Amino acid sequence: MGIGRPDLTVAIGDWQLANPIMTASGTFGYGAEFADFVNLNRLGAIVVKGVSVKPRIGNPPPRIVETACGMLNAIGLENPGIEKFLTDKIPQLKKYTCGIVVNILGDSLEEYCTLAERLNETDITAIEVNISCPNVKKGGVAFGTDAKMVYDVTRCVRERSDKPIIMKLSPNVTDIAAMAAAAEEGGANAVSLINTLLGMAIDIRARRPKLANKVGGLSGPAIKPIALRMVWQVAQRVKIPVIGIGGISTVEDVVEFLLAGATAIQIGTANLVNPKAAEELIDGLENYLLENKIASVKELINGLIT
Amino acid sequence: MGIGRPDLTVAIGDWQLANPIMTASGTFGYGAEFADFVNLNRLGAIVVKGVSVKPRIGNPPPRIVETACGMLNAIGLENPGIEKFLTDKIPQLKKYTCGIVVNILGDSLEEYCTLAERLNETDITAIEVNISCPNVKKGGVAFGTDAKMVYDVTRCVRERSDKPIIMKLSPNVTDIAAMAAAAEEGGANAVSLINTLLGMAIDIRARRPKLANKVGGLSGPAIKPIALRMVWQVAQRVKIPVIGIGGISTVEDVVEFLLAGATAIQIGTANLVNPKAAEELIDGLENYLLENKIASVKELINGLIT
Amino acid sequence: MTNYKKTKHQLKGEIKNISCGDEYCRITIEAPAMCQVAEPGQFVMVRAAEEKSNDPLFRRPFSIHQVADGLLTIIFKIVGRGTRNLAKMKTAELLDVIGPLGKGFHVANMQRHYLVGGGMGIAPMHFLAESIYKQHPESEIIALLGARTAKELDAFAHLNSLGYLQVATSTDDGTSGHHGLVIDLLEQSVAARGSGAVYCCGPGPMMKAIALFCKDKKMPCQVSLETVMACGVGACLGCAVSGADVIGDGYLHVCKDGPVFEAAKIWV
Amino acid sequence: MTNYKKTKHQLKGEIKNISCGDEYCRITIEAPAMCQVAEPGQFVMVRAAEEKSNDPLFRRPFSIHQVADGLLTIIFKIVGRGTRNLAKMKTAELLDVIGPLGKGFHVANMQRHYLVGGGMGIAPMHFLAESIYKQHPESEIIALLGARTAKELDAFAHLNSLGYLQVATSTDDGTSGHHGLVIDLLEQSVAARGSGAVYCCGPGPMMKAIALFCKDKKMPCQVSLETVMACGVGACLGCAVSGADVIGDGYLHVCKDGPVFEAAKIWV
Ligand SMILES: Cc1cc2nc3c(=O)[nH]c(=O)nc-3n(C[C@H](O)[C@H](O)[C@H](O)COP(=O)(O)OP(=O)(O)OC[C@H]3O[C@@H](n4cnc5c(N)ncnc54)[C@H](O)[C@@H]3O)c2cc1C
Ligand SMILES: Cc1cc2nc3c(=O)[nH]c(=O)nc-3n(C[C@H](O)[C@H](O)[C@H](O)COP(=O)(O)OP(=O)(O)OC[C@H]3O[C@@H](n4cnc5c(N)ncnc54)[C@H](O)[C@@H]3O)c2cc1C
Ligand SMILES: Cc1cc2nc3c(=O)[nH]c(=O)nc-3n(C[C@H](O)[C@H](O)[C@H](O)COP(=O)(O)O)c2cc1C
Ligand SMILES: Cc1cc2nc3c(=O)[nH]c(=O)nc-3n(C[C@H](O)[C@H](O)[C@H](O)COP(=O)(O)O)c2cc1C
Ligand code: FES
Ligand code: FES
Repeated sequence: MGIGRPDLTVAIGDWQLANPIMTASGTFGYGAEFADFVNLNRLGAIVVKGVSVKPRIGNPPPRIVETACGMLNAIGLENPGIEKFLTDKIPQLKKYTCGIVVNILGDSLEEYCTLAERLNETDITAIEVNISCPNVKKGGVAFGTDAKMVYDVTRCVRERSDKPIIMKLSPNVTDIAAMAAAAEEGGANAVSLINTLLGMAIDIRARRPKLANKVGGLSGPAIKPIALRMVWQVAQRVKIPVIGIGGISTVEDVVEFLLAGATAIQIGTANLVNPKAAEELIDGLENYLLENKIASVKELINGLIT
Repeated sequence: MGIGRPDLTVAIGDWQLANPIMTASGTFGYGAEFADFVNLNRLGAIVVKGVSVKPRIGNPPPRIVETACGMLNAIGLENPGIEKFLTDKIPQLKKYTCGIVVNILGDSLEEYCTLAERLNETDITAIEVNISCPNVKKGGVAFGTDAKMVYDVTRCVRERSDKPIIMKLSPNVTDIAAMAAAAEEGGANAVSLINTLLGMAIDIRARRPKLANKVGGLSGPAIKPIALRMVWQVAQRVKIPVIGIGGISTVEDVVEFLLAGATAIQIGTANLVNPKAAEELIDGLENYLLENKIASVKELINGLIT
Repeated sequence: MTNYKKTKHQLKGEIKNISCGDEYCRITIEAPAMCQVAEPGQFVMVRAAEEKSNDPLFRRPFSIHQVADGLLTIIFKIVGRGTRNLAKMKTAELLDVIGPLGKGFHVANMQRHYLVGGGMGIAPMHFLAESIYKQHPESEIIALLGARTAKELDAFAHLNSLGYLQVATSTDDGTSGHHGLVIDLLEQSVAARGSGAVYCCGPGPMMKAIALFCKDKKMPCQVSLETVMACGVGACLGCAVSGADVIGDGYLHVCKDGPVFEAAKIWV
Repeated sequence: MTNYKKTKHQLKGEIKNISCGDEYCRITIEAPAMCQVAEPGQFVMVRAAEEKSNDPLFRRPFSIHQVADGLLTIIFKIVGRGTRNLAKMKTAELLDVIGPLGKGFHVANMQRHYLVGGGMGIAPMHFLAESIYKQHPESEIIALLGARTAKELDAFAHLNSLGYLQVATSTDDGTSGHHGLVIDLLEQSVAARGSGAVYCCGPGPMMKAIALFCKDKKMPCQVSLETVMACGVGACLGCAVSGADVIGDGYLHVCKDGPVFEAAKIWV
C-alpha cells in the first residue's frame, strides 16, 4: 500500500461516496450556510434540513436549550415545503459535487409517498426518511416507534422512487434493531441512526418548560454512547448499510462508529459548535488511517472484536 | 408564613420522609462508605446497592468508562447475596435513622418473590425493585421492557411484602408511562425512574468495547433531559408517587424534577463525583425554599405550568 | 465558486489585551480578516469551554464593540459559566471565534443619529458611532446610554472621549445622569434637537417602548435583538423570534435576519 | 457515632505552590486534616473540571507524594484533559480534593527496604521513604527508579537529596543510570546487598516481573495498582481488578482493598 493516500471511499448500494462523512439533517441548513467554513464539495454528502409537503413555520420560540454536553431542540421542522424547495434550493444544491441527500417528513403515509415521488424527478443523490414524526392518523404515535408503520413508510417510499432510500430511525424505542429490520424488509437501501432522544428542561423560575413545545430532541456528545450502542445492535441485525449518527465530534468518535458497523456517519450538533467540524473530520480520518497504516477506511467498518 | 424553616417532608404512601433527597442504588454503597462525608441521618433515605438471592461477583473489569458529562457502568450487580446482606449489612444499616430502601434484582419472577419475602421480616423501610435485569426464562428480555412482566413482578413482590414497594423503571422502552401504569396496577406504592440508558464505548486502538461486558448503563448529567421528560410523562399517567432519578447534581435539577411531578428524587452519579452531594442538595433545597419564600417543598411537586 | 468572497471567518485570535473586573470583561483579539468585513451591529460567536470539553456546549454570541487595525474588541458582562470561563483567559492565549455574523445596523443617510443603548446593549455602539462618523462626518451623533446604576456604565466610559459623539446617560437609581429611563432622554433630545435615525440595543421592554415612540414620531428605528443561539449562521433555526407578522412570513431568525431589524418588523 | 473519627476528608485546599512544565506538574496544597491521617501509598482524588462543568466528569486519582507541615503534594504527568486542566491552575486557587483514600503501603519491620518505582509510579516513594525512615531510622532504604528516559526522572530529582535514601536509576534509553529495566537494578542490589522488603509502583508488566522475582527470592512484596476510578471510596465497585483468586474472593477493588496489595494477592 506504500505511501499513497488512504482510500476514504465507501459505498451505500450503488452510491459511491468520496468519504464516509455526511452532515446531519437540520444541523447544516442547505449547505450554503457553511460555504464560508467548509469546502462543501469535499463532503461525503450533505443531508439537508427536513422537507415536508406543505411549508411549515415551525414551533414558537424558545426552540433550543443547552444541556450538559448536549442540547435540546424543538425546531418544529420549519421548512419551505417541497415545491419551494424544488424551485429555490435544488438549483443551488446542484452546484455542489458532493452527494445531496434530501430528508423528508410527513404527517401521514401519503405525505411520505408524495415527497418521494416529487424528489424522484430531481437529480438528488438519495432520500433520507425521517420517521420520528407523529402519525396524525394513528393518534400521534411516531411512525418510527412501530415496526409495522416503519415497514409501511419504507414500502411506499420505495415504490415511488428509484433513489437510494435511507430510513432514519428513532432511538425512542425498546428495540431499534427490530425497526431496522422492518426498514430492510420494506426495501430500504440503508438505515441511519439515531435521531434525537426525547427530552425536557424546565425553567424553575417561570415553572414552565424551557421549550415552547414542552419537549424536544436531545443531541450532542451526551448521547454518543447510546447512539453507538444502537448502531452496533442494528449493524448486527441487518445486511443493508448503517449510517451512524449521534454526538460525533472527534476522529475517535468517527472510528468508533465505523468499528461498530457503520458504513458512513453523519455530523450533527458538532457543526453548530464548530462550523468546520465536518471538513476537519475528513482530514482527521485520513490522517488517522495514514498514521495507523490502514489502506482503506473500509477496513474499519465492522471491525469491532467482541 | 414567617421566618420559620421550610417544611421539607414528603410522603410516599404512609412513609414520611424527612426530605425528598435519597441516594440512588449502586452509587452510595451501603451508606457507610459515605459516613465521612455526609451525615447519613439527614438523608431522606439511603437506597442500597442491589441485592440478589445468590451472591454475585459481578462483571470482569473494565467496568466503568467516562463519557461526555456522564459515565457508563457495567458493574454486573456485584453483591453479597441476600443472606450475607441480612447478617452483615442490615445491623449496620439499622443504626441510621433515615429511611433504608433495599434495591432487589432477580433473574426470574421467583427470585424477586424470594427477596421480597426475606426482606419483609426485617425492619427496613421500603423495597425498590430493579427490573432492568434480563429475565433468563424469557430469553434475556429485560423485565422492565414488557408491561406484562412489569405487572407480574410487581404483583408477586406486593403479595410477599407489606413494605412500601417502589418499582424502578427502565428507560430503554418506547413507552415508559405504560410500564409505570403496569406497576401501579400491580400494586406498587411508587415508581422510581430512570435506571441507566444502555450505551457503549469502543477502544479504537484495541478495536474492542471499552467495557468487558460490551454494553453498559449510561448515567450522569448527560441523561438528565431524558430522565426529566420521562418523569413528567409518568407523573401525568399514574396516581402513585414518582421518584425522579437521572443526572441530578444541582438544586436546580432537584427543583426541576419536583416541578415535573416527582415526590422525591435520588442522587446517583453525583455522589461519585462529589461525595457530599446528597447533603449539600438538602441544604441547597432548604435555602432555595427560604429564598423563594416557599413554605413547603410539597408546593413544588407537580407545579409545572404547561 | 470563482469570485466567491468569504464574509464569515473562523479563527483562533490571539488575545492582545484582556481586562476583567468582577462584573465585566473586555477582550481584544487579533482578527484582521474579520475586521475587514465587519459591520456595526454584527456579532461574533466565541467558544467558551475548555479545549476538548463539551460543557458548556454552545458558543456565546457577543456584539462587535470595536474594530481597529485588525484588532477586534468585545465587552461582556460575566453572567454564567461561559462568560466566567472567558474571563479567566490570559493575554497571548487564543480565542476561538466565528464571525462577523448576522445583519448589522444600516447607517441611515440622515443628519441626526440617536444611538440608544441599555445595559450591555451599549456594546455595539462604539463601532456604530465610528461608522456613522466615517460616512457622515458632518452629522450629529448622539449616544443615549441607560443602565441600572453608574457602575454598569464604567465599561463604556471611553465613549465620552470620542470627539464626534455626544453622550448622555440615565440610570435607574440616579447615580449617573438622568434619574430614570433612557427613553426619557430620547424624548427630551428629540424635543430639543429634532428627529433622527434611531439605533437601539438593550432589554426587550426598553426597545419596544423606543420602537413605539419612534413609530409615533415617524422616525426610522432599528433594534438589535437577543436570543439563545446555537449555530449563529442560520443553519439550526434555533434562534427564531416572533416578528410583527408571524403567520405571513413565519418566524424571524435572529442570527441570519438580524440581530438588527427594522423596529416595524418586530413591533406594530 | 460518638468517638467516630473521620479518616477521609473533602476539602478545597489552597494551592501553595504549583510548578508545571510541558509534561509534569507538581502541586502543593494546604490540607492539614488530610496530612494528619495520610499514609504512604494512599491517594487523593481531585476534581479536574471547570467549576460547574461536568466534563470531564470523574475526579482524577493521584498518589500522595509527600505530606509535611499540613501541606500535601502530588506530582503528575500531563496526559489528558483532566491533568491539562489542573496544570492551568494558579497559586492561591482552591483544589477540590478528597482523601486520603485506600490502603497504603505497610512498612515492614525489616532492615532493608527496596522502593521500586517506574515512571509516574515513583510519585508515592517520597512519602514512603520518609515513613520508613521515621519508623526504622537504622534500616537501609534503597530507591530504584526506572523510566523511559532521563527527562522523566526530572520531576523526582529531589529524592537524591534525601540523606537517608540511596537512589539508583535505570532508563530504557540509557540517558540516566543503568541502560535497561529497573528489575535489573533490583536483581543486582539483592545480589549485592541481600534481600529486603519490596514496595513497588509502576506499569503492570514491570510490577508483575518484580512480584515474581520476589516470590522466587521469598521477599515480601507490595504492589500499587492503577485502574480507572469513579468514586474512590468503595461505593461504585467500578475499580475491580482480577486478583490471583477471582472465583473464591470475587474481584478486588483497587480504591478500597488497595491500591497497595500484597503481590501474592494479585499474581501467583
Ligand atoms: C447577538 C447577541 C449579541 C450579544 N452581545 C453581547 C455583548 O456584547 N455583551 C454581553 O455582555 N452580552 C451580549 N450578549 C449576551 C451574551 O451572549 C450572554 O450573556 C452570554 O451568552 C451568557 O453566557 P454564559 O455562559 O456566561 O451564561 P449562561 O450560564 O449560559 O446563562 C446566563 C444567562 O445568559 C443567558 N444566555 C445564555 N446563553 C445565551 C445565548 N447564547 N444568547 C443569549 N443569552 C444567553 C441565559 O438565558 C441566562 O439568563 C449578546 C447576545 C446576542 C444574542
Ligand atoms: C491510585 C492511583 C494513583 C495514581 N497516582 C498518580 C500519580 O501520582 N501521578 C500521576 O501522574 N498519575 C497517577 N495516576 C494516574 C492518573 O490518575 C491519570 O494519569 C489521570 O487520571 C489521567 O487523567 P487525564 O484526564 O489527564 O487523562 P484522560 O484524558 O482521562 O486519559 C488519559 C489516559 O489516562 C488514563 N486514565 C484516565 N482516567 C484515569 C483514572 N481515573 N485512573 C487511571 N487512569 C486513568 C486513560 O486510560 C488514558 O490512557 C494514578 C492512578 C491511580 C488509580
Ligand atoms: C437543531 C436540530 C435540527 C434537526 N432537524 C432535523 C430534521 O429536520 N430532520 C431529521 O431527520 N433530523 C433532524 N435533527 C436530528 C439530527 O439530524 C441528528 O439525527 C441528531 O441531532 C443526532 O446527531 P448529533 O448528536 O450529532 O446532533 C436535528 C437536530 C438538531 C440539533
Ligand atoms: C456505578 C453504578 C451502579 C449502579 N447500580 C445499580 C443497582 O445496583 N441497582 C439499580 O437499580 N440501579 C443501579 N444504578 C443506577 C442508578 O441507581 C441510577 O438509576 C442511574 O445511575 C441514574 O441516575 P444518575 O444519573 O443520577 O446516576 C447504578 C448506577 C451506577 C452509576
Ligand atoms: S442560531 Fe442557528 S439559525 Fe440562528
Ligand atoms: S472507584 Fe468506586 S469502588 Fe473503587
